[in-house]
Amino acid sequence: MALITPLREAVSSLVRDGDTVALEGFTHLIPHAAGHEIIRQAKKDLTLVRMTPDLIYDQIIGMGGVRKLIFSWGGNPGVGSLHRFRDAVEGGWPRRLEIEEHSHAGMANAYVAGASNLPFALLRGYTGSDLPKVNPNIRFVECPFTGERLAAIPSVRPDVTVIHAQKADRRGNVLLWGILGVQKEAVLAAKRSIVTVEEIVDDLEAPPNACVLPGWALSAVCHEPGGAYPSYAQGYYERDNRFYKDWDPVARSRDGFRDWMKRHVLDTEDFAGFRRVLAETAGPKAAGQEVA
Amino acid sequence: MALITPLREAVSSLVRDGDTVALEGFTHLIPHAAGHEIIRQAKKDLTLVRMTPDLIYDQIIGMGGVRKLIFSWGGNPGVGSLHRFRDAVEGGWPRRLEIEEHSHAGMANAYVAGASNLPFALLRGYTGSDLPKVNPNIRFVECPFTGERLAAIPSVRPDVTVIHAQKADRRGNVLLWGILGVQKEAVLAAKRSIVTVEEIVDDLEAPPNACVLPGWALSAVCHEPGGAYPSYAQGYYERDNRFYKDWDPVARSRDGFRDWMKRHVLDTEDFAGFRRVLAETAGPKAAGQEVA
Amino acid sequence: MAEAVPSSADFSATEIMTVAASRLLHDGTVCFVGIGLPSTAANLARLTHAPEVVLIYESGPIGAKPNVLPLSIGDGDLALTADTVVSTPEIFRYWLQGGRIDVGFLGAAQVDRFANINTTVIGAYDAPKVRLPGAGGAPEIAAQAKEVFIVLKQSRKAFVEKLPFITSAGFLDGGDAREKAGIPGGGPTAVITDLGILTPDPVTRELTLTSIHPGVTVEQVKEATGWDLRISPDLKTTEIPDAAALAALRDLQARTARAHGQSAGGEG
Amino acid sequence: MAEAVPSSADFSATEIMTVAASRLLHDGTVCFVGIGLPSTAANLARLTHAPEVVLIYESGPIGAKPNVLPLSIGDGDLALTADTVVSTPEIFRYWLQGGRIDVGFLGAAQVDRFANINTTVIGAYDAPKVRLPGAGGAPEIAAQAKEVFIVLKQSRKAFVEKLPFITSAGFLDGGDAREKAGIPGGGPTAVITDLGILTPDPVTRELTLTSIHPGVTVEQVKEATGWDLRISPDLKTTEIPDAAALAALRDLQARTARAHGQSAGGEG
Repeated sequence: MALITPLREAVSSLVRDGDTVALEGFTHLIPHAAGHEIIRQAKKDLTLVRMTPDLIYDQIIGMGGVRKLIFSWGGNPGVGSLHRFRDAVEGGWPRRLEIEEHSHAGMANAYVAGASNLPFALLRGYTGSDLPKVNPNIRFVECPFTGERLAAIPSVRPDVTVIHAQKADRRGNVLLWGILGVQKEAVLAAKRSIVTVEEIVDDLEAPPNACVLPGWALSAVCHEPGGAYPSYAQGYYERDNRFYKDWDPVARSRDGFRDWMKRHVLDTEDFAGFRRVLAETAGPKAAGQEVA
Repeated sequence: MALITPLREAVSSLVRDGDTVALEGFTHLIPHAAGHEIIRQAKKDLTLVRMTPDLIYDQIIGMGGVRKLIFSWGGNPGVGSLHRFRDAVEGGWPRRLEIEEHSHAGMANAYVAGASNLPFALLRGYTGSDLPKVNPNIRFVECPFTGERLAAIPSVRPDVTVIHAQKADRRGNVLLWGILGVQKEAVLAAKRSIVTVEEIVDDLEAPPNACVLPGWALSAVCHEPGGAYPSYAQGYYERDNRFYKDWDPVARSRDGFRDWMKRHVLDTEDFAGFRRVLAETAGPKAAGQEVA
Repeated sequence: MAEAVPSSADFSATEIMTVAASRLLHDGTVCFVGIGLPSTAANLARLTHAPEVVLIYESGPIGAKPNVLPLSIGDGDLALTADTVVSTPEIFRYWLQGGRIDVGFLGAAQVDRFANINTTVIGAYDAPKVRLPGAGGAPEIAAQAKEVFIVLKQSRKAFVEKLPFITSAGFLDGGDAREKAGIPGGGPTAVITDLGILTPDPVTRELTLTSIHPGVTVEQVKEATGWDLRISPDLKTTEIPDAAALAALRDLQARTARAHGQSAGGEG
Repeated sequence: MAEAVPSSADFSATEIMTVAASRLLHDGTVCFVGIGLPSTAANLARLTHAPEVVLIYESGPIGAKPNVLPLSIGDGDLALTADTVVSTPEIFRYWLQGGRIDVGFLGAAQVDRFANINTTVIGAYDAPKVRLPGAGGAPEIAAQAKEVFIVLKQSRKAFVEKLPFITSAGFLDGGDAREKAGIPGGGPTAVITDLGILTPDPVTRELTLTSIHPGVTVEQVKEATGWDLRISPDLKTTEIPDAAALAALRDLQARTARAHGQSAGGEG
């Protein structure tokens, strides 16, 4: 049964050094608040998993908490590179980042296989690509009926998955809607799970066949309004494009990045504190306070 | 692109003798009208597929149109046996029925694999069951990472899938809701598809992330209000339990069955005609006219 | 102040079977529910001592709270009262195979000494005497739920020495045969009948009569069993259904009869 | 009655590239859309000559009809305007792998002579000079769509003799190498750049300049290509963007800039 609990406690008790952690979100509902809390608590030696690592992964990687990244597309959407990710891969700073690289189809199927308690995912994939040459976890199996050759990759089974959603009820049942990405699969593939939500309501008012995660299948639900900022939460607030653009110069320099992280994340108490400091340093619009 | 077309034409052009046909519906939204039309048009040598064959399959089998049945549970829900199905299996009447028998998990996965254009489905299944001894299409493969033994069964790829849904818009986009069963997968696994609907509307008013099948992915959409009778269509009408109970004595005798089918199906023009005759023979309540 | 002690005349054999089965379900348990007797017992538990039990049906409802008993595994009331309704493939893939089910609650046409289940065929598979409905969801429920309860009426026809067909595995040949076959779930922990409760011996896994319903004799139970039934030296008498549970069961069945005009149930 | 003939001064190189790419999309086509230039071209087609084009984005929207260009592959406007929004696994499993995509519309960091795509790395994989974002959906889009359009600006850095890494297959080593590798889709049929349109030779599958944008010289195109580019003996001049298409494109970009304050786009 999901406990409705403060984010700090959820991260403290559920994310452990050395864990494999997936913070998922496909552009929409990216769990930034939870990512910051992982940084504040200085979780170490993590293996991060995500189809589309973006700014929050750039931050966790840049702070040195990550040993390995399993992913399929890493960039700053609409802007360009993830400079901290690139520096870790190209320059080994602040530590060498091991990568295991897939295609989106591979990752999406690996989450499905994980949620289904299968040891591997089966797909038509990677044909003609060099990815199997650099990733020994891309193998091939034969169909026992037709003899066809199909790709096989290990399931993703995170120790913890973290997502953000629109709402939860008081029993911890969670509703998300709009762009769903792989969040449901990522949660069900994981041993433990944390869901931050925009609001906690008496009744989810979920449409029939909506994407609802029952509270009993989750470990913790945390009330973090605005917790997907600077990404968006459909029905609540828009993405703050300026933050994404402003991130590029911040992340280009190691020192600039460290200074920014200290001021905005390490020296703030929580995500609300981060938003307040951001409003001071970048102006209230950049902190997204007009919409959140 | 789905053509909005009369059911008679859709069945005539899309269902062919010798086809593998899935009429799916998991208690809810069972395409009875389309099944009757297949019987009226005397389609032959069909391989029928369905997780839960019930009355409409009993009728098609009893009329001799079926060579083989691929299924996982065959019964009259809430009542008992399917006597025509049993007579075909136990007594070879009106012809010997070949069966390929799975579990629900196997069938559901086989539809998913079909919709995913995979040649086989992978599952943890059939362990300790005698089903693999009698079904050579249940095989086992080894995980290339862990060495675990997993069940493999061929994908279901029907020539035609037929389902019933609540509504379609004028472009042939279809919305279904409530108990969804395997209908989406069955449609997407098939080469051709027919969807009968309760109503055709200007705007589906589908909730976000609802189960919508786009018109361009379907072959034909047919307006058949009440077409799931005697099963139910959530939001439109309840199941007619009396019909299910009344079916038992009808189906027990070969002659009684043939007479009933002649009067109610072969000698009627269409499903509306069937409903009219049924109202005469069984009383208006049994024909479900108070709810449809 | 002395209340009348209820006697076996106050409830039917089916009622004590249903109440006894329902008592085994704990509050908060995640239960994969078969239609018919299992569904009645599971809903009775929800309406009495286990309001937080989570009922999952193979047709897709998760957290169903039906007001009347479903006639079939896919009734509309299951969908309308559930926390969410997913597709049938998702139920089998993410929820059952995903390892999220505490209790699989099954019916059966026949069981054997080691709690294996037959719902496929009487006679030879290729030349059946009676063709039964088939497997449905049971093989994987029996294999993957953390534990399994089986509920069915006891008779020589139903409790047989050797099944003509094992549809769903109990303990196979007994002992550690189930574990050796690589079956993940814990297997049947109770077979609840109209005469008593049978539980597997912890070592041999042979079904043993461990509780007998009041008013039933050991001879009657042995008579209704197709093998030489082991009787526990510690044989208990099943607790009599309390008045509240009986009232709840009868209310539920009355509501169901009014809604459907019948009370049986099946897959489909 | 003589109208002024539009000249190359009336539109930018990016504009003719975008309009030329959009023209290749036919009405009713089911198109799997990459973000950035492909998304601009596909939406322009939808807003002009192909109102029934079906746009599918890997984040889940099917039949998206965004009013402004998405900045990322998962913008809210895609979800709100779509016929339905499914999960990302479903997009890749039922819709792309399911064989339902007519055209995969991709961008690229680099392409080679046989229209293979690199979006992974410049330099060695284990010691990268530039680490690019990676594969995203492209390997399976390139493999499984019935045909593929690639749109990118032409330069020696982008059009290279040999890719350091093949992320997504075009025709591999040319000839029937793609078919021999068992890749189901038809592969790239056009590479649309700011200088012209390259199409694969029907036999050797080598990219050949078959259309050159007005005002561009063959020498310029060769100069911007990292191998000795084949020029079609039948070389055509790309049709000039008509006024309606240009107006629609500029309107779309102005709306987008107003909505987002920028116009680039990426996955994520």
